[in-house]
This record gives sequence, C-alpha cells and structure tokens, in this order.
Amino acid sequence: MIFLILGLPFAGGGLDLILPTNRLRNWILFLIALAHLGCVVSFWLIPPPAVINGFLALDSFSIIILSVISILFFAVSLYAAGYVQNEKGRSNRIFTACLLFLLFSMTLVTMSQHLGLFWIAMEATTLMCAPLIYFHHRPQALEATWKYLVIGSVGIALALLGTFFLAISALEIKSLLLSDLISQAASLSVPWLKLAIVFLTVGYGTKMGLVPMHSWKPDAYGEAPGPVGALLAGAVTNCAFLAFLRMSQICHAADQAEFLKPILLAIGIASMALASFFMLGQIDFNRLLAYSSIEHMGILILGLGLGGLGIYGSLFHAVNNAFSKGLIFLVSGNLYQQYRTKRIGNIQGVLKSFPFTGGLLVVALLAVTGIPPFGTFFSEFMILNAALATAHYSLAFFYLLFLSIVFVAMSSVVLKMARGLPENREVELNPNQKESWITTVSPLFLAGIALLLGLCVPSFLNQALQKSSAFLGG
Amino acid sequence: MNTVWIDMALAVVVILAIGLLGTSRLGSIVRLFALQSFILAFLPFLLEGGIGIHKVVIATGTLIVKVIAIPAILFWAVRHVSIRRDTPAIFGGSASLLVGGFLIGLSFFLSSRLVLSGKPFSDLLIPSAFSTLFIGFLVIISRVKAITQVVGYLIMENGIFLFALLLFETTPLLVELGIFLDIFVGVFVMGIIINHIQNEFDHMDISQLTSLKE
Amino acid sequence: MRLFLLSLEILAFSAVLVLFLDRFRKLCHFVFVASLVAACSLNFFVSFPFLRGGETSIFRIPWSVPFGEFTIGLDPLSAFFLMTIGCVALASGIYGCGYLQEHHEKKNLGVHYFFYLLLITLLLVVVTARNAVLFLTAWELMTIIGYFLVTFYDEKKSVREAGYLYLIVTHCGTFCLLVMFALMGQAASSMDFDQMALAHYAPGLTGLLFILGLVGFGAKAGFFPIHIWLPHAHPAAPSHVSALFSGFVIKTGIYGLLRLIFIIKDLPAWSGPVVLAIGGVSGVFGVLYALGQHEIKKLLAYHSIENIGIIALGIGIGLLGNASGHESIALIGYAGGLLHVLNHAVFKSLLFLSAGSVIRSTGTGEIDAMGGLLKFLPFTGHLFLIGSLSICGLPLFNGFISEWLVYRALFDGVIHLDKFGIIMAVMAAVSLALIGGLAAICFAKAFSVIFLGQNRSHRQDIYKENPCMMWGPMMFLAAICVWIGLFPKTIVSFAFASAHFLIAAKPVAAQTEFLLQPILSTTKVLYIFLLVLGLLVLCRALLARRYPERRVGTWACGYPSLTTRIQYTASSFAEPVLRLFKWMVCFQVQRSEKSRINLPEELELSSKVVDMPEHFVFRPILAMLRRFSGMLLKLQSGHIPQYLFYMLLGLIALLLWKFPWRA
Amino acid sequence: MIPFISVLSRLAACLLFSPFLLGVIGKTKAFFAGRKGPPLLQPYYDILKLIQKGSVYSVTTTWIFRAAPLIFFATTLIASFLIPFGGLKAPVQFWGDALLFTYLFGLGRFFIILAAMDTGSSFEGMGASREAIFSCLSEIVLFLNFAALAVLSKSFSLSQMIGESWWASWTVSGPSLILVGASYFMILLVENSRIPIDDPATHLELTMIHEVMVLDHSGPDLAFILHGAAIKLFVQGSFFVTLLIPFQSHNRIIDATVFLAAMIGLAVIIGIVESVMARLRLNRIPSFITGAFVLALFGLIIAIMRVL
Repeated sequence: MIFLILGLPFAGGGLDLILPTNRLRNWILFLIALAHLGCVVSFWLIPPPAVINGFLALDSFSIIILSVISILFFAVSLYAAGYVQNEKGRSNRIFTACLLFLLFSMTLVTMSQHLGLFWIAMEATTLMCAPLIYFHHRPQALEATWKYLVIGSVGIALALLGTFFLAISALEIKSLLLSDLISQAASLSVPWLKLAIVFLTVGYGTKMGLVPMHSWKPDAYGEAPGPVGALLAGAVTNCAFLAFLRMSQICHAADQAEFLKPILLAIGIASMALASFFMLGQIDFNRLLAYSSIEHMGILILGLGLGGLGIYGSLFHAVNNAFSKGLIFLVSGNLYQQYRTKRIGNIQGVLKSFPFTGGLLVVALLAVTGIPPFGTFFSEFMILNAALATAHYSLAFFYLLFLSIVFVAMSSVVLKMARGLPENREVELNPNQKESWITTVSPLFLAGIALLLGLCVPSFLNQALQKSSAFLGG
Repeated sequence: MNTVWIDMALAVVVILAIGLLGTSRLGSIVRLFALQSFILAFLPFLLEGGIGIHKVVIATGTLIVKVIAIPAILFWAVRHVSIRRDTPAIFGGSASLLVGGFLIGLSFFLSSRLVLSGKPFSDLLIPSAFSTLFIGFLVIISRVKAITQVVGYLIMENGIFLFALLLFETTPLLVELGIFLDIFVGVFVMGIIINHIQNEFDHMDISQLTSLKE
Repeated sequence: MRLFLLSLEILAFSAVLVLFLDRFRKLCHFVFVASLVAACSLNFFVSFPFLRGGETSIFRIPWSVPFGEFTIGLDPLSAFFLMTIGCVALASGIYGCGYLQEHHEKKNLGVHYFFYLLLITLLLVVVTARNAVLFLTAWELMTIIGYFLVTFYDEKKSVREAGYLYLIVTHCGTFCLLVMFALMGQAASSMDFDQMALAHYAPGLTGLLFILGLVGFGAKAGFFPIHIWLPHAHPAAPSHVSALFSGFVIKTGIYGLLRLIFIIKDLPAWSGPVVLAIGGVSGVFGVLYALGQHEIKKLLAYHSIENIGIIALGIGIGLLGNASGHESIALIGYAGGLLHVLNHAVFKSLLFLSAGSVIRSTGTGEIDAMGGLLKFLPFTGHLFLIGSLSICGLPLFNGFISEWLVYRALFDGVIHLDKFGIIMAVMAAVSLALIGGLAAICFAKAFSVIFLGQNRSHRQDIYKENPCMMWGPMMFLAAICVWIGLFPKTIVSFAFASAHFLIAAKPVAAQTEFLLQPILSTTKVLYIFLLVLGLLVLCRALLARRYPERRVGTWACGYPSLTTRIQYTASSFAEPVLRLFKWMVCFQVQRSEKSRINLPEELELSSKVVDMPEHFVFRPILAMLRRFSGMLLKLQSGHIPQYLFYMLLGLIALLLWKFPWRA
Repeated sequence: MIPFISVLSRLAACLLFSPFLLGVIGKTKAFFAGRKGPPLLQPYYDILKLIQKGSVYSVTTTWIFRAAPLIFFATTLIASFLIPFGGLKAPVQFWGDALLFTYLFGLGRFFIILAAMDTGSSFEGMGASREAIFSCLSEIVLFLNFAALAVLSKSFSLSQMIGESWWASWTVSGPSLILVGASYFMILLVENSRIPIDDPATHLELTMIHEVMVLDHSGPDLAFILHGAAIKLFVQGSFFVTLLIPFQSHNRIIDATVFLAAMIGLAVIIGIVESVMARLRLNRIPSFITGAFVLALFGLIIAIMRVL
C-alpha cells in the first residue's frame, strides 16, 4: 500500500516528462493527486503495515502531515491547470513533472522512519523546488532560485552533518531507525546528541526559514508563482517541521527536552520578532506573505518549545497554517495574473473589479492573521494558554505584541488593495482576463477547509493530534 | 601501520583544500577538487577490516560521482564562461589563505575542547573533517563566481564524508548511495542554473546578483 | 430561552437570504425589515420575564473547538442589554432602509443588509455568551463585520482610513481580552463563566485581570485614552450604522466590564476610584472636544465618549460602594450606569439618525454651513431637539432620570463613605455637573446653529423633508425618550433588578420601593410643571388675542441690511469655553495668511481642537515603529555571502550557548 | 386644609413680593448715588405696562422664541415649590430635590439661550454664549455647596438641608456654614446677573450678558421674563436667607415677618454691593467664580473634618 502511494507520483512525473500536450499533463497531474488523496483516506481507515524492515512506516505525526500535504497538493494541482493555461504558449512539461516529483519526495519524507532516508527525501524536495521557482523565466526568478539553492544546500549539508553526529551518538544502537533510537534512548551518548541537535536545528531550520537562516525565503517566495508558493509555504515547511518533531521525539525519549526547549523558544520568538518588523515596510505582496510564513514558523517552533498544551496547539497550527498559507498564495497567484504586478501600490479596488478574488483575499487575510471563525485563532489561543500556564509572561507579551504588529501590517496592505475604486493607472488590466472558475474553485476549497477547522475540529484529527502530542509529553 | 597512511591521507586532503583557497583559475579549482575526492575514495580501504563489498561499493561510488561525473559537468559549465579567472570578493587572495589557516587552528582547538566520548581510529580525523568543512564554507562566502560556490559546497560535502567514515559500519549501503545520488543531482541542477545565469546575465558574478533586496 | 434562539435563527437565516436578493429591490427591503421587526420584538418579549422575575436559564450544546462549548445564558444583566439592542437595532435598521434608497444603483445593498443582520446576531450572542471562547469568537467577528459596515462609502480615502484605524485599535484591544480569559480559564480550570464565577482568584491576579479587562473592553467602549477610533469611525459610517455603533456596539464594552465585575467578586480596592477617574476624564475631555468640532457626526461621536464617561462614573461609584460594603450605594450606582446605557442608546441613535437626515437633505455635515432648518425640516428638527434635551439630562426626558440616579449614588457616597470615599464622590459629582453643563452648551450650540436663525450657506435653495420611512423610527425613539422621562417606574425597576443581579443580592420588594419613591415624586413635580406650563400658554394666548402682533426683521441696531454672516457661528459660540480650557484641549485659532501682502480683502479665521492622545501618543508610536522597521530592512541586503554569514553566526551562537564545553 | 392655605400663601408671596425686591435694590442704588431714584413699586408698573402691550416678533424666529419665556417663568415658579422658606414647609420634599431645583433652572436657561440664538442677530448670540459658560461654571459651585450641606445635614433633601432647626448645627459647624453662605452669595450674583458680573441697566449691548439675551422679546413675553427673573432672585435669595437665619420660632406670623425683613435686608445688601463695585471685565468673571469655588471647597473640607 505504501509502495502504491510512493510509486504513483514517481510514475506520474516520468509520464509527464514524455507526454506531448499540456492538457494531457494537467489530467495526469490531477488524477495522480486524486489517487494520492484516495490512498491517504484509506490510510486513515486502515493504517498500513511498516515496509522494508521499518524504514517506511506511518506513525501519528506523519499521517497528519501527509494528509495536509495531500489535500494541499490536490488543490494546487486543480489550480495549476488553470494557472498555466493563462500563461500563454508555455509548455508545462517541467512544471508538472517537478510538481509530481515534489509530491513523491514529500510523501517519502513523511514516511521515512530512518533519519538518513529522511535527509535524502528532504534534499530531494529542495532540488525539485528549484526549477519550480524558476517557472517565470525572469532574471529575478533566476537570482531567487540560485539563492534558494545555495543557502538551501548549505543548510541541508549542516543537517547531514547533524544526522552523522546523531549516528555517532547512537553507535551502540547501530541503527538510525526512529523506533530503535527512541526505545534505546538511554544508551545515546549525550555530548554527541547535543552537537547533533544544534546542527539539526540549524540545518532543518534553514528549510523551515527560521530567523538566522531565513534570508532565502522572501526572495524565493517573492518570485515563485502562486501554486508553487502555496506548496512551498504549506507543504515543504510542514515537512521541515516534521524534522523538528522527530528531533523533539528523540530528545523527549533521551530526557534531553530541557536542553532543546530554550533553543526552540529563542528561535521562535526571534523569528516572530524579525518577521513582524520586516512586514511593516513591505511594498511587494508575495514578499509580505513570505515574512508572514516566517512568522507562522516562529509560532510553530514557539508552541513546540513551550511543551504541554503548546504541542497540541503547534500541531493544530501547522495544519491550519498550511491551508491558510495555501489559500493566500493561490489568491496572490490570481492577483498576479490579473494585475501582472506584485507591487501593492498598483493594485486597488480588487473587490470591485474581481469580486471573487477580492472576497477570497479578505477571507485569506482573516485566516492568516488568526481571526476567530478560522482555526488559526484557536491554535494561537492554545499556544498563548500554554505560555501563560508555564509562566512565560514576558514571552506571552512579546508573542501578542508581534501578532498585533503583523495584523497591523497585513491588514493595511490587504485592505488597501481590496477596498476603494479600481484605478488601473499604468497597469493595463488585461481585459480578457476574467476570473476563470478553476482558479477560484481551489482557493474556495481551501478556504472551506480552513473555516471547517475553525468551526468544528473533526474527531479523527483531534484524536491523532492528542496521540501525537502525548508522544512529546503534551 | 595503517594509522600512518590515514594521517598522511587526511593531511593531503587538508593541504589540497588550502591549495584550492589559493588558486583563482576555475580550471585548476575543479581539478583540485577532483584530486581531493580521489584520495577520499581510497581512504575506506586504509581502515581496518579488510576489503568488504561495502567498502568497494562506497569507493567506486565516490569515484564515479565525485571524480568523474561532477568535474565533467563543471568543466562543461566552465567552457561556456569567457573569463576564466575568479577573484575573491571580500578580501584578497592571501588574506583568504590566512583566514583558512586560522580556521584550521580553530577546528583543532574545537575538537580538543569538545567533550566527545568514543575513540575514533585516528585523532587527526575530526579536526581535518572540521577544517575541510570550514574551508568549504569560507570558499562559498568569499568567492564571486557561481562555479566556485558549487565547488565550495562540494568541499563541505567532502568534510562531511570524512565524518561518515567514523560510522562506517552502521549506515546501510542504501543510505550512502542515496546521499551520493542527492549530491550528484544537486550539482547537476546547479550546473543547469549556472548555464541559465550565463545566458541571462552574460556574467557569473554573484556579487551583481543583488536586485532582490528590501 | 427557546424564543431567544428562534430570534437568532430568524436573523441568521434572513441574513443569508438577503445576500442573494439584491436584484429584487422590493423583496430585499421587505425581508430585511420583516426579520428585524420579528427578531427585535421577540427579544423584547424574551427579556421581560428575566428582568421582572430575576431568574436565569442556560442552553448548552457541545462545540468541538478546543476549550469551546456553545453555551448561551439569559440573566437580568443580559436581558437588560437585549432590551437595548431591541429598540436600537429596529429603529436604525428601518431608518437604514429609507436612508440607502438612493444608493441602490451604485452599491450592492444586499451585502450591506447581510452584514447588518449578521452584526445584530453577533451582538445578541456576545451579550448572552457564557463560554469565554464563544464570547471571544463573537467579539472578534463583531469587530470585523463592524469594519465592513463602517466602510460602506469605501470610495473615499478618509473612510477607508477610519475603518482601518477602528479595526486595529479594537483588534489590539482584544489581545488583552485573550490574555485575561486565558488567565481566568487557568485559575478556574474551565472556560465557562459560571465555573469562573465560583473560582477563587489570588489578590494580585484580580488586579491584573481588572486592568486587562479595562484596556480590552475600554478600547471597544471608547474610554478616554483609547477612544481615538470613535471620532474617525462615526463620520465615516452611514448614519444608521453609526447610530447602531454608538447606540449599542460600544455598549458591549460596558457589558463586558460588568460581566467581569460579576465574575470576579472581590475586586481590588483601587478599582472603584480608577473607574471613577476614567469616567470623569472621559466625560470632561469628551465634551470639551465635542465643543470644538464643526462636523455634526464628529460632535456626536465625541458625545458618545462623554456619555460612556457618565456610565463609567455610575459603575465606578457602584464599585466603590460595593468595596466599602454600602449595598444601597452599589445598587443605585450600577442601576444608574445600566439605565444610562439604555438611555444613551436611545437618544444617541435618535441624534445620529436625525443628523443623518440633516446631512441627506443639506448634503454636507459642516454645522457652519447650515441654519434655519427648523422651517424646512420640521420633523427632523423637533426630533433633534428632543434628542438634545434628553442628552443634556434636562428634566422631562430620560437623560435626567439616569443622571439623577448616578447623582443619587454619588451624593449617597458623599454622605456615607469614609474620608477618601467622600473626596472621590465629590470630585465625581463635580465632574458630572461640569459634564452636564458643557453638554448643555454644546447641544444649545448644535441645535441653534443648525436649526434656528437664518441659513448661513450661500446657496439659498429649499431643503425638502425626508420620507416618513426615516422619521418614523426616529419618532419611535423620541417616544421612548419621553416615556422613560415621564413614567420611569417600569424601566427603573428593570435597572434595579439587573443591578441586584450584579451584586448577587436577592431583590427585596420593600427596598426597591424605598429607592423608587424619590423618582416618582420627581415625576409628580414634573407633571405639576407641565400643568403650570399649560396654564401659562392659555393665558398667553388670551393676551395675544387682545393685543395685535407684528412680524418684522430682527433689530440690527439700525443697520439697513441684515446679512446671514453676522450670526453667531458654532466656533464663535464655543470660543469662550474653549479659551477657558485651552491647555486641556490645545485649542488653536488659525488666520489665513494669504491676505498679508496686499490689502486684506477676505480674512479667514478658523479654530481647531487637537485630539491629544491621538496626535501626541498613538501617531508618534506608529511612525517610530515604521522608522525602526525601515532601518531593520537594510539587513536583507541581497548579498548571498551576507546571508550565509547570518547562518554561520546563528550556528556559532547556538554552539557557544548550549554546547557541553570541557570545563 | 391647612397645607392648601400654606401653598396658596407661599405662591402669593412668591408672585407678589418678588418684584418688590428689585424695587428695593433700585432704591438703595439711587440713595447711594444721591438721586431720588424710581419709586419702590416701579417693577410692578413695568410688568403691568408690558402685559398690556402688543408684541413684535422677528421673521426668522420659530415657536421656540414664543415658548421660551413661558418655560422660563414656569420653571422658576416650580423651583419655588421645592424651597422651605419663612417657616413654611416645602410642599414637595424628597431625597434629591436639590438636583431637580438646579436642573429646572438649567431647563429654563436652555430655552432662553435657544430663543436668543433663534433671532439670528449677533448680540443675542454673544449674550447666549456668555450666559452659557458662566452659568455652567456657577452650577459646579452650586453642586459643591450642596455637597457640603449634605455632609453637614446627612441628607440630600432641601428641606432637611436648610429647613431643620439650625441652632444646634451652627454651634458645631459654624465656619463651614459661613463659607458656604459666602460662596452661595457670590453664585447668587452670577445667577441673577447683578453688578460684579453683568450690569442690568447698561445700554452697551457688547458688555451685557443677561439683558442682551432677552433684547428681542417684547410685550407680555418680556413681562414674563422680568417677573421670572424677579422670582428667581426671590427663590435663590430665600435659600440664602433660610440658610443664614439660625433660629426657628414655631409661631407662623413671627417667622413670616422675620423672613420678609431678612429678604429686604438681602436686597439692600445687593444694592450696596452694586453701588460699591464696578462691573468686572468678561475674562475676569471665571476667576470670580473660581473664588466662589475655592470658598465652597474650603467649606466642604471643614464640614468633612467636623463631621467625621
């Protein structure tokens, strides 16, 4: 069953490389995404057995992250068909192939129980994203891709080093399988384990875009097209977050949690601080979303670092954030195609000229900044509760301060764009561009899920979250 | 007897890394990297425990990937470039050598101060791994041309590979091969990107790539 | 309880229905009005038994959100606010229908009605929520939907900015509420208000909770330092929306504060004086800033702040009485505050609606461009007169009754409290007197400059009166004002019932009778006054018949032509007052410089009042924040080596901080 | 039966006796100026003359202009019902009638200001805006006086505050009562716009306050306003007098005569003050009222210290 879910995207990617016409490729992309979703649903019903003596298995963390990735990919695949259609005369061969290979590598990441294999899959996602970012063939996109690649690979190299240090610390256990590591955690040599944690934090922190290693994110998300941005911000960051979850699992087992928590808190609050201040002066919409993604990664890590209730909160926030980020990136993709510019100053009166995109833009703002009907509000509230329960009062104060600065920055930008009269100054509104139904259905689908998560958390998700937070002593 | 050979090999690896810091011609940079990888390929055989299939596969893998395939790609990219010279951006040639020396001293100090239990088979291994890693990092930071940055990244990989030697028995074959494959594909993609940069900007000077800023 | 849920369903269902009915205009209006009438009458009907009987009822269904549970409860406190929503929402909704007729072509009214009905539903939920998460959700949604209602005319830039300012201030205020409810939840280990009421809070914690509650609810209610969004939001919003806003939405802040007082029984001793101080400062500064305004809706907005100050005075003296054990003072104080909530809701929405019709007829909100409108707009003029008489708290109208109750609590305090209590009560009483006096000046100015004298604007066209759809609801509100003013028995007993509930005391019939007796005798005196007035009018009519009357132009000391420019304008009327309070209000007078060079042909003189907290506190902070972020942005300089250097720095920092160095 | 007679007698006293006070003030000012001055009953002649005359209304005015004098007269009349004077108990007395007393005057003044602005001439506007600010400030001092009296008499009803037998309390809180009395006298001058604040007999409209507000009224309206102003002076004067007369002999006739004598004495004092002092500049009046405020505050502090 696991081979099926892995094989499908790989085969689809290969097939897409060969197929001649765009339409066929889109169909393949869509069908594979649907099949993938089907497999994931079946995994929820009957949990699959481990494969290749435990290298690939589904524990509670990976089932959550996998289903999030699958739903997001399904929405993006639906959207990508419409998006590429609007880019006249561009063959989407590389685009769809890389998307499917990306899906394959992300699925591999969620499945792998062996940390070495985990690293390989993460490296694969990095490489698959590079051509996707370069979709628009503009000089800036090229520069963004290069920066993404260089910083990404340096980060991943450090992560590899961290994995090796972990292996050295687990010399007696003689295996990097997660289950063995956790069961015989007592025999890990502590100094090597600490060194491994430091390097793994810096390595996978680069993939997540946490503060000291965040510089590639604004450029990469700024230049990536809408659907790719959605996948990057929604799915790839969740895979990197999975790495942090595995790491805290091992630390929890080797009762080194007190060592890891201060690091996570420091990095989390630093990410939120820098992101919120950077957002105030933004003039480019996608870069603004990049900083918002950095801020939400900071919240995730903060929640993980707080422990107790915070872990359930940060897992729930990972799920909410994926959908709200996906939604707002798809909407930014729409905006780019309708206004052909990313500068906030040139876009105004979206609600009047494109009612659906305008409405979705406002809904996306509410979802991202955590306004009640949407799930992000409840997860942020839980993390606040955790902070107050563990008496981190100053932390809670700064947490709320940065959330309010982010709200000030985001709402001023989005509301300036959405409201008012449409004045298309030098930006000629390409008249034939009316809102095609495909590019509005998929963001609507994501908005629906984000709202559903806010209104009533489905019971199966609740149990999965409870089980996985119990692993980390939540 | 073996430890003498191992120490000699490690020393040569570090010397080649320093040599790389000094040169500025792209062609010689790639050749130095190939030589370093060649030595690394034979290092597993010097370890004790005879010639197992594991070692043979690792050695041939390194040979194919790091000595033949990657230099071929880099030479293909270099051919496109009109200017063959690469000048370090931040500080002059000799200054980067001095910093390299300092970094090696730092790595020796680091490994001595680190509280690391477990006796590696040669006390020279960890310092040389750290120094190769730091030199690779320095090359990426200081050099201007894209190809040199790729080579810097590969030097870092070599440093990490030295660490891999420590846990030779534990990591299964599949994982090792996966790591080689990833590095190869990574460099392959970088090569393509360099080609595109070359066509787009008709220069490969990273310091000019700064249009994306606040 | 079932009826209340029925009203919620009606509102929600018709809100969704109206969203799609925009094209068929008639049906859209009909559904909107019908649902409003049904829901508001149901609310009235539901709230009476709770106010009279004083019992409570809870409705609970599980809601699978973390901590969340959908619990709605009705008790005298919530019932009192339900009654207030009933009349305000009904009147301003129907008025809104008439007011927005001309906008139908340009703007999509269906969406506006949808937001309006949804806001009413949320107000009902906020007032009856018994679970912190449900309360916060309804509270935030109310802010967001309020934003969309305020920015109805979003083609104007000032409207967009006003809406944005409103959104930020109230949203950041809500963050304090988040922390407060989180702390309370932890202390009571459950998010349910009833459990919270039973829990015991450490003394230090109650102080912190009270401050957070004050800031959070104060941002919504418009207490003095954090009121800056009110004067911008009201002129920007269409007048029926600003009527609903100042009528009820800012009262949710007061409701929240009262609910906090109900939950935390033993508040710190300093809480009473603090609320009194806030009330006094809000009242005095609110009315002083109102005096300096020249735009009618901005003037009314500042008056909302003033009346919120009066309500805070009532609650403050109630707290003081409660803390020092005088149950009667607490009872009267809370009853006065609550009654002023209802009174202010009624007469302020009446004033906003009449201001809306004045703006609709004359086309501008500037007071100095109006004059003599009573002849052209009789209905609007007289209703504005009734509204201004009741807001100044003059007898015969409802403002007097609630101010009388607050005065009574204050002077009871002067008599019974200890030394410090007397000083606080006297200062509060003096500030209430000052507020009443200045409000009388402000509304004498407003009414006379708009409706009396001659028209000051140069275009002398005739203004036509508004349709009956607009002055009908205003008549309904004016009738309530007069009814409460002259026959206050029922409403005051309702206020006492919810005040009893607030201090958790069983209402004793004799005690309420004893408290009601002075008010009834006041109204007896007022009946005699009306009788005497009637007699005088009769004998004046007799005299008028015997002696001839002549109508001639106003005496202008013999000058031939009496131009309209010699009349006293709003700024000249308020100038002596503002010069007296110059340092409190930074009152500035600007002379136009253009006539300096040649002979001064047209000198222009205008006076302006600067809103101190906004221009000296909030705007500088925002500017400093933006400058700091501008400096910080330079970090992202675009050079790859620099980015890698950050990474290396991060790595080394972590190593130095967290690594097991050999000692 | 008896209460009905007492109500009738106090109404008669209030209506008939009050213009006489204005006559006395006029006479004392004339005596100090060395001239013969108008006869004592001059105010009565004025009122009767005005009632018989026809009235002139400006074109721009509305019904408010006609209703204002009536409302002013009615409010002052009703206010007189609340005050116990001359040994007669107030017909209506309850907790908080002092509030109604002040706010009734407020209502009357509000309508007079509206009527002034209704004519649309700048003089009335000037008078209205000045009257508004000064009366608002004096209201504050009034409330402070009430607070002091409330602390002393432990109740907030006019009858208890000043009606009860005061002999005992004078010994206990003499000084604070003197201070309250002084501050109340200054407020009396402000409220009834006597010399230090406003000169009723001047011709320069620019300097007047109260007179210029009622400039445009004529005929019976002016009569009502004049009579109302007289009653207002009588009512506020009676509050001041009952406050200061310490003893209460339960014989009705003696009380009445003593009260009337005291009222005439008060009128003479006002006349003396008016002839001795000149009118204050307009921006000096707020400091005059602040002086009254400080006196009242001082009285309150002494009252608090004495009682607690």
